[in-house]
Amino acid sequence: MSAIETTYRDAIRQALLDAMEEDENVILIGEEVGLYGGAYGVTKGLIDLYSANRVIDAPISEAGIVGTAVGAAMTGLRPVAELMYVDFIGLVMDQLANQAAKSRYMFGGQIAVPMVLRTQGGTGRSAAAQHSQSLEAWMLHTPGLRLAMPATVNDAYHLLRDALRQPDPVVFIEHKGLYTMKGTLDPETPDAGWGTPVIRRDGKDLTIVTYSRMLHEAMRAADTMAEAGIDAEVIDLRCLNPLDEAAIFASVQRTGRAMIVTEAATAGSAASEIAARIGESCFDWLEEPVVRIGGEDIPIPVSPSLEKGSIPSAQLIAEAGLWLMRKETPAWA
Amino acid sequence: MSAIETTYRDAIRQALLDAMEEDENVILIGEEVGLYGGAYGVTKGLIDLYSANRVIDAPISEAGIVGTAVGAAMTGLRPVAELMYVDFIGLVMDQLANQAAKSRYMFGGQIAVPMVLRTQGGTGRSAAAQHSQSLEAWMLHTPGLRLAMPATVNDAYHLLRDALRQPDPVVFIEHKGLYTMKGTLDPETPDAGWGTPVIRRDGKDLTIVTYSRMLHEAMRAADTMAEAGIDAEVIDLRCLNPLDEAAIFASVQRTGRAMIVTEAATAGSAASEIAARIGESCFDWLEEPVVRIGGEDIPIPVSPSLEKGSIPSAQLIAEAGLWLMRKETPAWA
Amino acid sequence: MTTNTAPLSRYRTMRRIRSFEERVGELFLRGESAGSMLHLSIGEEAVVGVTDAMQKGDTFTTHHRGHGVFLGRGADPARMMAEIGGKASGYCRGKGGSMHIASHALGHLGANAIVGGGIPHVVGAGLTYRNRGTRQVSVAFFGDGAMQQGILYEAMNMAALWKLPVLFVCLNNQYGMGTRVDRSAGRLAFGERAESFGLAAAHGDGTDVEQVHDVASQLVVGARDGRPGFLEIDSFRFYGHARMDKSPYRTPEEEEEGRKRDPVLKARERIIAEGLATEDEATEIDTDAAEEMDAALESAVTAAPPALDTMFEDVFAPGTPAPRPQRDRLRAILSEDAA
Amino acid sequence: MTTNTAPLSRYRTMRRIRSFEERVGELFLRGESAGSMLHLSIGEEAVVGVTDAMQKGDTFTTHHRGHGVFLGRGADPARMMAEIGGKASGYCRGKGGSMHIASHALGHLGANAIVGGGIPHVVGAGLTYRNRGTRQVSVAFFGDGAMQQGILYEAMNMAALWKLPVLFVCLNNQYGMGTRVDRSAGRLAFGERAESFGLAAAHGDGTDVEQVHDVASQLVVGARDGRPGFLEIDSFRFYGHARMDKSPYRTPEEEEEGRKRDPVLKARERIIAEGLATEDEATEIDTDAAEEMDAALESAVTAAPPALDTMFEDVFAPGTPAPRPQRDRLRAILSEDAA
Ligand SMILES: Cc1ncc(C[n+]2csc(CCOP(=O)(O)OP(=O)(O)O)c2C)c(N)n1
Ligand SMILES: Cc1ncc(C[n+]2csc(CCOP(=O)(O)OP(=O)(O)O)c2C)c(N)n1
Ligand SMILES: [Mg+2]
Ligand SMILES: [Mg+2]
Repeated sequence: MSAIETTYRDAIRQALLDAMEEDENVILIGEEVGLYGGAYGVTKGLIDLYSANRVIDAPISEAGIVGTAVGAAMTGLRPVAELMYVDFIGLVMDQLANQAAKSRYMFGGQIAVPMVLRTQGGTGRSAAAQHSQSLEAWMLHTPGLRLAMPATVNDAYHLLRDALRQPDPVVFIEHKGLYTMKGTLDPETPDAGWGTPVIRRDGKDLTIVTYSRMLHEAMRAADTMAEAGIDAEVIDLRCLNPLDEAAIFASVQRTGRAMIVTEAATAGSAASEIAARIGESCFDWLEEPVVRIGGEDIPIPVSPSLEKGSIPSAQLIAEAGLWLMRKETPAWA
Repeated sequence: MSAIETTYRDAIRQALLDAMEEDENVILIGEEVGLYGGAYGVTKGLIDLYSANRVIDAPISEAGIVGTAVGAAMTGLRPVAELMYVDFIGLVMDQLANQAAKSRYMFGGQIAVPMVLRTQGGTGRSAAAQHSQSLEAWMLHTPGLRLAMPATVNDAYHLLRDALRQPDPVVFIEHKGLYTMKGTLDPETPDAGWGTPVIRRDGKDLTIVTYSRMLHEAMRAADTMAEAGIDAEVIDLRCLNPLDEAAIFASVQRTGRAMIVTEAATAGSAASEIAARIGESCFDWLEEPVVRIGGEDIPIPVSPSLEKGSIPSAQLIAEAGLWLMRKETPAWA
Repeated sequence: MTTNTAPLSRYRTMRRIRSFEERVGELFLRGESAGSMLHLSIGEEAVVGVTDAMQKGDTFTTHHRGHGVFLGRGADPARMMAEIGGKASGYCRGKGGSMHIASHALGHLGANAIVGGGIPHVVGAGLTYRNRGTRQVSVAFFGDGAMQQGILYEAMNMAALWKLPVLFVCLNNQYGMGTRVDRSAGRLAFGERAESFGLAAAHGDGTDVEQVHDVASQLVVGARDGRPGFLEIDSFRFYGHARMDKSPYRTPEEEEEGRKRDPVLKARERIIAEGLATEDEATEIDTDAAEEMDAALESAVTAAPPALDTMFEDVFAPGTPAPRPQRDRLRAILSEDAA
Repeated sequence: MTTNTAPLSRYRTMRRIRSFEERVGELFLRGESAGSMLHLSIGEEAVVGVTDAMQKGDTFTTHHRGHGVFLGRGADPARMMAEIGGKASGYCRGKGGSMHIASHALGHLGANAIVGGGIPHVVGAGLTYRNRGTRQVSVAFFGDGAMQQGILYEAMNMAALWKLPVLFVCLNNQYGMGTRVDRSAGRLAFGERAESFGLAAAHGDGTDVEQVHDVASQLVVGARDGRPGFLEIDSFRFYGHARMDKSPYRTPEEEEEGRKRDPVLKARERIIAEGLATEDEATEIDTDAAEEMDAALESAVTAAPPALDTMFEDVFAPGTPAPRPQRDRLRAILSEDAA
C-alpha cells in the first residue's frame, strides 16, 4: 500500500480499521462511537463494517466504560475505549491510574491490561474550561501507563497502530484542532519507532522540544526565527512514555539551548518534566536556561480571543527564541 | 494560649476544632469522620462536640462527597471534605478539577468555592499500590486549586487554619507516616505565612527543597552530609500553591546547587516542576545540575522491604549530595 | 373570584424561551457565538412548570442545555446572549459561555458541561439549607444521558439518607447526542431507580406545562419538608444535539412526529381555550418575546469582547496571589537585565 | 440412588476459609504480615454457595475482603498466605498483598482496594465472553459499602443493556468500616435498585450456604444465558474492619448476637443432621483444615521476601522499556565521568 494524502482524522480511522481487520479482538467502546460515528467523526462507518458487538455505543458512564475496557483487556480483547474529551478524565482516573495502570504490577505480572484509551484535547473551538484542556501530565505521572500524542498525519496512523500492539495500557491523545489537517500517510513507513522522538527541523542554535498541535506553532516559530538569523531545531516527542531521551539530549548538547513548548497549563506540565530532565542531563552543555513555554495557569476561557491568548502562539515562541539568543526584542513582539 | 507538645494528628484535630468553634459554617464531611473518628483518628470526638449535622459521616461515595462539599461551599458553608486516602482522588478529580477549581473562573467571579479537601498520602504502612501514593502533582497542575502539605506539627495546625481562611478550594495533604510524630504547636505563632517556604536548616553548600514527610529524611541526610563536611540548606515548601519562589531562588543563588526531594513517583512530579523553575530562574548561579530525588516510577509494592526501597531515604539523599559536591562515594553508600 | 393567571405567565415564559433559543441559533449562524457548543432547549419549554414551582431563594444547577431553565428563573436574556457570544457584559464576563452560565444573584449555581457534574452541588446546597433552617430548596436539572452517570446515584442516596431539601429533575428528551435513551439505559422506568434510593418520584408530561407544574409543586413542597424527590419530564429534542449536528441518526418521520409534541403550542392553545387570552393577545405575547430577543441578540453582537488580561482574573479571589502570565515569566528569565 | 455430597464439600471449604482467616490474624499478631490492612471474611463463609455455583472458566473480581471467595474458587492457601506476608512466593510475587491478590489461572481477575474498583471489570469480561460465545460468566463480589459507589450503577446498567453474562454479588455484612448500612443507604432494599437497572435480583441468607447456593445457581444460569443478575447475601462481620479495628462503634451485645449467625456452624450441624457426616467425620474435616492452614502459615513465615530489584519488574511487560531506578539516574547525572 502506497502513501496517500489524507487527514489526521482519517489516518486515525484507518489505523482503527486496519487493526480491526487484522485482529478480531480489537473492539471500540465509547460514547457515540457507533451510529454517530464519533463526536469528531473519527469512527464514522465502522459500526457498519464491524457490527455493534465490536463498535459499542456506550451510555454516558465514563468510569464504567474504562472499567469495562480494563476487564475486556484482562480477558483477551484489545479494547479501544474512547473518552470523548480528555477533560472527562477526572471521571476515570481511578479506573485508569489505579486499575489499568497498576494491575500488571499489583498482580505480580499475571494480568495484563492491553488497552488503548483514545481521547482528544486542546483548545481552538471555544469549548471552554471543561472541553479544552491538555491533561497529559496526569498520565505522565502514572507509572504503568504509556502515553502517545501524535502531531502529524503519519504519526496519527502509526502511533495508534503501535499503541494497539503494546502489551500495556496506552493513553492516546489526539488534538481537536488537528482533525482536519492534511498530510501524507505512508502505511508502510512510520516516521520513527514507538517511543522515539523525531527531529522535525534541523537547527544548530537552539532546540525546541514539543508535541501534539504545538509542533506546528513551533515550526512556524522556527521559520520566523530563521528570518532573524536563528536556526532552531524542532523535536517532536510523539510518545511521552516510553521516551527515548537520548535524541533530545543529543540535540540540546549540540545547540546548548532548549525551549519546551506545551499547550497545557505550565505548572506541573510535561514541559516541566522535560525541562527538569534536560537540566539534569545536559547541564554542562547549556548556554542558557531551559525555558518552558506553556499554557497560562488558568482555566480555558470561552471567549475566542481569550482562549487564543491563553496558549502559546508561534509569535510567543519566536519571541522567546530571540530572547534566548540574546537578540533584541523584535518589532513585531 | 501557649505552645504545647503534641502530635501532628492532634494538631490537625485542634485546627479543625478551633475553626469549628470560631465559625459555625465549618462542617466536616467524609467517610468515617464521625462515629469512627477518622480512619487515622484525626476527627475523634468531634461529632460529640458538634453533632452529626456538622460532622457528617458520608457513604462511600467519594465523588458525591466532594460534589456535596462544592455545593455547600457555593451556598455559604465552609466544608472540610475528607478523602480517606489521596489514592482515591481518581474518583473525585472531576469534581475537584472541573468543578471546585474552575467554578469561580467559569462563572466570571460570581461563585466562590471556599472548601478544603483534607486527605493523606504516602508510604510506610505496607498499604500497597492503591493506599500509598503521593499524587499532589495532579493538583499542582490544576489552575484554581491551592495545595498545602505540612511536614511539622506547627504547620499541621497553622496551614490548616490558613486553608480554612482561603476564599478558594484548598487541597490539604497530610502524611500517614507523620500522624504520631511529636512536636511543638504554638497556636499564636505560625512558622511563616501561607504560601511562604521555610528554611528548616541553614547551609551554604547546597539547597535541598522538599515538603511533607521527606523533610525529615532531608534533615537526616543533611546531618549525614555535615559529617562529610557538607553544609546543606533545607527548605520546606509547606504550600505548593501559592508558592513564593523567592526564598527558594535566593537559597539556590547562594549555594549554587539544588536537590529537590519528593516521595512521589519522579516523572511528572512536583519535584520536576520545582527543578524546572530553578533551572529557569537560577541558571547563572548554578554550579551543578538541579537534581530530583523522588520515588521510583513504579506502583508502590506491598512487601515492606520493597515499599521502603521505592522511595528516597536519607541515605540516598546524602549520597546524591556527596556526588553533587563531587566528593567520593562514601563507604556507606 | 380571581382567575388563575399563572398559566398565562408560564406561556409567556415558554414563548420567551423559544424565541431566545431561536436567536441563539441565529447568533451562531452569524458567526457571533463563542463556539458551536450551543444546545437548544426547544421542545423542552415545559420545564417552566418546575421553575415556576420554585420560590425566590431556591437555587439550582443545570446541564449544558439549560438556557430555558435559567430564563424560567428570571435571567436577563441580553446578559445571557452576551455570555453565549463570549462578551465582557455576559453573566460570566465572557469566560463561561453557553455551557457555564450562572448567576449567584438568581440562585443559578452553574450550568455544567460535564454530564452529571452539577448534580451533587444541589446536595451540598441542601446541606446548607438544612443546617441553617432556611427552608430553601435546591434543584438539579439534567438530561436522560445523566441517568447513566454514577454520581447521580451517589447524590440521590445522600439526599435521601440525609433528608435534604433537594429535587432532581431529569429532562428526558429521548436522546443523548445520537443515542436514543433505550440504547443507553438497561431499563427505562427511571422513577423506579429514584424510588429504590429512597426518593419520592413523579412523572411529568413535557407537552403539558400545567401538569408539570402540578407534580413539580408537590415535589418541591415535599423537598422543602425534607423529602427529596425526583421528577422525570418527557419531551423531544426538536433539533440536533448542538449547532453542528443535523441528527442523521433520526428519520425525518421521527423528527416530524416528535416536533408535534410542542409544549409551547399546546400552552398557547390552552390559554386561549381557557379564556386567559384571546388569539390577538397571545400573538402580542409572541411578538413581545420576539422583539425582546431580537434586542438581546443585537446587543450581544455589538457588545465588546473582554480585555485580554481579564483572563488572569477570577482564577483565584481578588487580593490573593494570581497566576503569573507566561510572557512576564519568560521576559524575567530571558531579559538581559535578569541575567 | 446417589447422595448429594456437595454440601459436605461446601462445608469443608467454609471451614478451610474460617481456618485460613484465623491464621491471617495470627500472621499479623506475629508481625509477619505485610501491613495491617487485613480484612477477614469470618462470618461471610456462605459465599461458598456462590463460588460453588460457578464453573471452571468463570472469572471474578473481589473487594478487599476476598480471601474466602478466592479459597472458594480453589486458591492455594500457602501461596495466598505468602502473598499476605509480602513474600516472593506469593500469588503476586509480594507486590499486591491481601488487598490485591489475584490468579489468572484460577480466573481471579483481582482483588481491589478501591471500594467498587473491580466491579466494572466483570462487565468487560462479560463482553469478551459474549463476543466469543464462550458461555463463561464473570462475577463481581463486593460489600454493602460499594452499594453507594456510583460505578456500581454504571456497571449494572451496562450489563443489563448489553445482556452480558455477569453477576453482581453484594456481601452485605451490615457494616462499612464503622458505619452500619442504614447510616449509609437512603433505602435498604438493594435488590430493588438492581431491578430498576434491569437486573434479575435475589436474596441470599448468609447463614445458609445451601440456600445461597440455590439462588446463586439460578442467577448464574440466567447470567450464562445473557440475563445478568444481582445477589445480596446478608451476614455479619464477626470482627473489626481490619486488623487494628476493635469495633468500638458496636456494642458487645450486637457483636454477640451477630456472631450467633454463624454460617460455618450451621453448615456443620446440617451435614451431621442430614447424615452426610458423623460428628467425628466433621471434626476430622475441621482438623484437616486447621493443619492445612497451620502449614500455610508456617510456610509463609519462612518464605523469602522478594529481591529488592524485582520492584522494577511488572510495571510494564517484559521486553518493553522499564522504569529507570533513581539511583542509576542520579549516578549517571552526577558521576564524574558523566560530567
Ligand atoms: C461527562 C461527559 N460525558 C460526555 C459528554 C459529551 N456530551 C455532551 S452532552 C451529551 C449528551 C447528553 O445527553 P442528555 O444528558 O440526555 O442531555 P441532552 O443533551 O439530551 O439535553 C454528551 C454525551 C459530556 N459533556 N460530559
Ligand atoms: C473508594 C474507597 N473508598 C474508601 C475506602 C476505605 N475503605 C476500605 S474498606 C471500607 C468499607 C467497605 O465496606 P464494605 O463495602 O461494606 O465492605 P466490608 O469491609 O464490609 O467487607 C472503606 C470505607 C476504600 N478502600 N476505597
Ligand atoms: Mg437527552
Ligand atoms: Mg460491609
